[in-house]
Amino acid sequence: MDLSELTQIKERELAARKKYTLRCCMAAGCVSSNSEAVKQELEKAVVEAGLQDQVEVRGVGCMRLCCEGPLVQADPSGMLFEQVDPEAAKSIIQTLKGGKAKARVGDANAPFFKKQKSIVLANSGIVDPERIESYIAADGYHALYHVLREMERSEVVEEIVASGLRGRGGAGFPTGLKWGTVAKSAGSRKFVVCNADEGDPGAFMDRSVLESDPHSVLEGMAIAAYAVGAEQGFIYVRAEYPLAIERLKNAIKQAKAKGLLGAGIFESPFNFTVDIRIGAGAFVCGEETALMMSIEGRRGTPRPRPPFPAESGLWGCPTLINNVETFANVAPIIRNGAQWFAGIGTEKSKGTKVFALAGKIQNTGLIEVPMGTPLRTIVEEMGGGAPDGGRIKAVQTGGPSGGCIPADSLDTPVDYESLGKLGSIMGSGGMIVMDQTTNMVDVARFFMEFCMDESCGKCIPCRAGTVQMHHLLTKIMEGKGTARDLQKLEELCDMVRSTSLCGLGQTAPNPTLSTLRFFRHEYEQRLQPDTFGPRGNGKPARATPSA
Amino acid sequence: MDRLKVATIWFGGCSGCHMSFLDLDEFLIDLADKIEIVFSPVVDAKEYPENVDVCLIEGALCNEENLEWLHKIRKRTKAIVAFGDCAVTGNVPTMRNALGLNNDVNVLDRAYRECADHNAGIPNEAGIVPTLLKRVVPIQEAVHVDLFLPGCPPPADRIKSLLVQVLEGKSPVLEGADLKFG
Amino acid sequence: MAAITLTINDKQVSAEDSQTVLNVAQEQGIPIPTLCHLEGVYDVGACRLCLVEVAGVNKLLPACTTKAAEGMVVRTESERLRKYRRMTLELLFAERNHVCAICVANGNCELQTMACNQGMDHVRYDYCFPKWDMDLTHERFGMDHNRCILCTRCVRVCWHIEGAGTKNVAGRGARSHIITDMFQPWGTAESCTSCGKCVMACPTGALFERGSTTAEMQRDRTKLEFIVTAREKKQWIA
Amino acid sequence: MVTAIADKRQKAALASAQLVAGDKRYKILQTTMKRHQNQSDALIEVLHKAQELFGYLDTPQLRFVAQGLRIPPSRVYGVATFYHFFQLKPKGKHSCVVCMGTACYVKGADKVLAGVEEQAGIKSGETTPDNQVSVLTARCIGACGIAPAVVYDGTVTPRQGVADARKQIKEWMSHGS
Repeated sequence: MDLSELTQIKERELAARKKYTLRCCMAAGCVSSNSEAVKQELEKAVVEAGLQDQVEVRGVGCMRLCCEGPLVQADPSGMLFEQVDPEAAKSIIQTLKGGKAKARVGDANAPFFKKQKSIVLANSGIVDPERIESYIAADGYHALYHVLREMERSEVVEEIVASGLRGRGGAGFPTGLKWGTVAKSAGSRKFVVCNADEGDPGAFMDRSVLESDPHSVLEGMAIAAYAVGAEQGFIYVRAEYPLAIERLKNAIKQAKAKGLLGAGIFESPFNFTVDIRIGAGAFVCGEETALMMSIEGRRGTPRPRPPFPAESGLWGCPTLINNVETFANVAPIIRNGAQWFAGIGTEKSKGTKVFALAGKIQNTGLIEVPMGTPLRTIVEEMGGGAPDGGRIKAVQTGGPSGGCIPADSLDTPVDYESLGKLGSIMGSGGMIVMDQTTNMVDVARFFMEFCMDESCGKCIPCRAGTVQMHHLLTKIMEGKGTARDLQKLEELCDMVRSTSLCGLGQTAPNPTLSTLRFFRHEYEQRLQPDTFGPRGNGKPARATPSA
Repeated sequence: MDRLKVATIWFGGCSGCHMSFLDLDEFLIDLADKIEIVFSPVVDAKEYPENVDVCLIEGALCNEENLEWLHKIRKRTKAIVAFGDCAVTGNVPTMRNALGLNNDVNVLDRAYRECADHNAGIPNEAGIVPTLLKRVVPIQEAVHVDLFLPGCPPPADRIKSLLVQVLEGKSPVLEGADLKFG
Repeated sequence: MAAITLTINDKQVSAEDSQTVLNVAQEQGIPIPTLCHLEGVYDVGACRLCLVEVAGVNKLLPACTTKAAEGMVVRTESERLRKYRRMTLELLFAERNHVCAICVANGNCELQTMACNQGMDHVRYDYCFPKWDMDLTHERFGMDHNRCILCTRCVRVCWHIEGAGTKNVAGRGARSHIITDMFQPWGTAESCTSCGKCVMACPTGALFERGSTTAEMQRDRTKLEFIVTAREKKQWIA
Repeated sequence: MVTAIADKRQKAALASAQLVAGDKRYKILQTTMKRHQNQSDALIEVLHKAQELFGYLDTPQLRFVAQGLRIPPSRVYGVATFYHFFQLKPKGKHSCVVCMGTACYVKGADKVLAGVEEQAGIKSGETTPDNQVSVLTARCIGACGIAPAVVYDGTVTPRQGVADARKQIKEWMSHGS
């Protein structure tokens, strides 16, 4: 493969485009609403109408408004069809010729779509995730070519540093800095790992990226591998995402066949292979040291850091671990330049962030917005507020490691620092909206139960502390708790946060702490008067003799 | 000067802590000048008086009667001392808890039916035989406890050390050799 | 290996840069509590009792896995650390069924001793009272899961020193437990060499020699030390 | 001692050979291990394969894997029980996985689960005595946009109410009798 071949593929693909395209969402959300049948029926209807030469029916990745799936969009009109029934296929074909569709027509210009800014999801809903040609036609693998043939390794790292990209997995560590450390670490063998163990309940951005645009992740990994000097990559993906695994496997196979993975890529001395490792249902494996244990075929228990994976990771070799969305940002940065990327977002949080909007909100689905977009814009304008005349009470970000942001802080811009100040975190991008019917003590208990079940059991504070905190929260929830229990709970939150071995334990108290901070009255309402009797002063002696 | 009003009581335990108390030997004679035992298995009082200064509680909470007494004691006592491991941790009596949700029934079955040589049957008399609690717990799970004196039993010198500090009007602190479970 | 100087509790001490903070402190006679560390096997940093404060680092660091460094300023005792250590111990006591009075290790138990040293006079949390079994199928040794604190010393000596790999941890979270081979009775575990190193390593009364009764179980750590010294320094003298 | 260990090894190897000869699935499992050069790192991959072949993992399979990858049985068992995905008991003919992710939870997944459990007469993680239905929960299947989601026999189904879920379970159970 060389540049001319790449260009040829692109041109051939563009030349084959037909007058009309019907893009049919084939991501997991719509697939579960029967979009496969919709696509089949559309194809059949095209043939029946004799329009094969004019209409292409293309299976694409996530079209974002998951709650209204299955979604179909027509090009070039941009008409959007929602909740499409397979039986409506024929009528949709007729709309191309001015007919009326027997399907709900959505507003493709609604704020939900218009307020988005796509970098990571640029191809999502546009390209066919099962055909590498479709990705190449959208300038795919051009960045890899540019990097391999025209850039030094150090230049690539510098470019990422200059872009200001930060890890999209949760903590927001500067990506360029991480790459630089791995690049500088001594070792003949190095690894690049893509963390696709998206375990936060309420988050499905990474799943969508993998299902919708798997090649962008592969390209990002290959660029990273070149920059740090690795030749082997792993994608660690959850077993719960069978469609994503299937598309990744397919993408790797196609990339190999085209010589975009393997030995001597783009006729350079660079070799890179990618293997998929399938997780087996352990949230803690999202923690990087636990993830590495799991790749090595062991129990996914974390180990203390330092040493950091960048120095000593898989099999003791320097290892670069980034999350799916981080890798998906890489190729666009190389293609458009670091300055372009740095021009989006806020001073300290650059670029965009993908969020999975769910819970008590009108429009659920995926959104990608520039960093710094106010929460209010996201949940009220784009999300359309709470359904059924409800009132938004809080927005939960960061899953079991995050916190609840109360409605009166909705003007907070979404960036790493602002969310941190509110006791929450950016997290991987789950955003769950809660309305006035949501009980915040129950929310805290729900997340604590999650952490308790997902604790690996290695360190005492997390293993036993989450059990006790869950017990106390349940007690309070059931109206059996006292002020003493609340105090114990708060002490334990502090202790577990400060002493746990890994991020899971260190952040497990966050949902409790944040609901205590903003919704303390909901806890206090449930407390029982103390029946423990008077507390003595520990001084029973003659200082206070009895009469 | 009034003597310090001291009570002791025996819940779910083996009475070993009380035996250890009696092991104070001649110190008991010194004590007699300074404290008055107003309620205890070793004295005759039937009713727990008001305004008790210190109560040493031996044993874990095993049945409804224990719990009732404990609340009464808490109301009428300035300082409660969890006296020995059973009161502090639950100790041996709690071992029935691991028998599961119905351990209160199971443990009686085992004791009075399975192991009975004759007259198998669970003693049952409303108002006389108290009902077992679902779970045996240490006393601090039900009321405020002011001082903890672990040990099984706490040896006499540790009891002495605590009492001396109490009589001196200090807030007793148990450290080093004075603090040991088992 | 280079000589370095660091400060522990306001005291200047010298050490080698390959040493851990725990190692240096112990050499200097500065006690740092720990339950999972065992001389001779690799450290896991799991019990969190050896956490210390290091100036300039906002997280608490486990002394057992943190390398000593030039100019490091370490504090092993503080109000905060004492509070956390006591809470950690209380969590352990509440987690399983520790009944000191009837334990083989009474008086020789690291957990019991540490609780007293840390001033834990009672447990503030509700006890969990889980149901755990005892394995008495091995002809020489027994295991009582009620007393296990999951320090994994037995797992590590079995693998690292004996090379048998009989013991491991199964399950996860609070349901984690030590197993032999395929979660089968110890007496039927084919890989077990009956060497007894796990029993020597156990900090509590969870692993014991059969036939020992309350407070009788004393552990001979010198045997483990002997093997480790022999291996690492090639000195075959006890 | 040395001969005793050699004896044990030989016995284990013999047992493995017998399994391969008697059951094609073991043969496939063996091939999978070979494809990974019998490296211990491949343990999780191999367990995935075993579960795919047998539906669940039992002791003979785990021993077979331990023997094949040359790792202690205790480690194989430790890994198999660490990950929720691995089942050590056979599953029912049908499976109902209720997603308990946050989005599903705030939209009433707990009530759906309670309904399913009541209808099936079992708790999550269990299988009905007639082996018809297994009820399981998942920690978010990433279908938050269509919450609450339930997976019936591998098919993700959107917006499930208590009545929908009960109906499905009832149907499965009546087929069994």
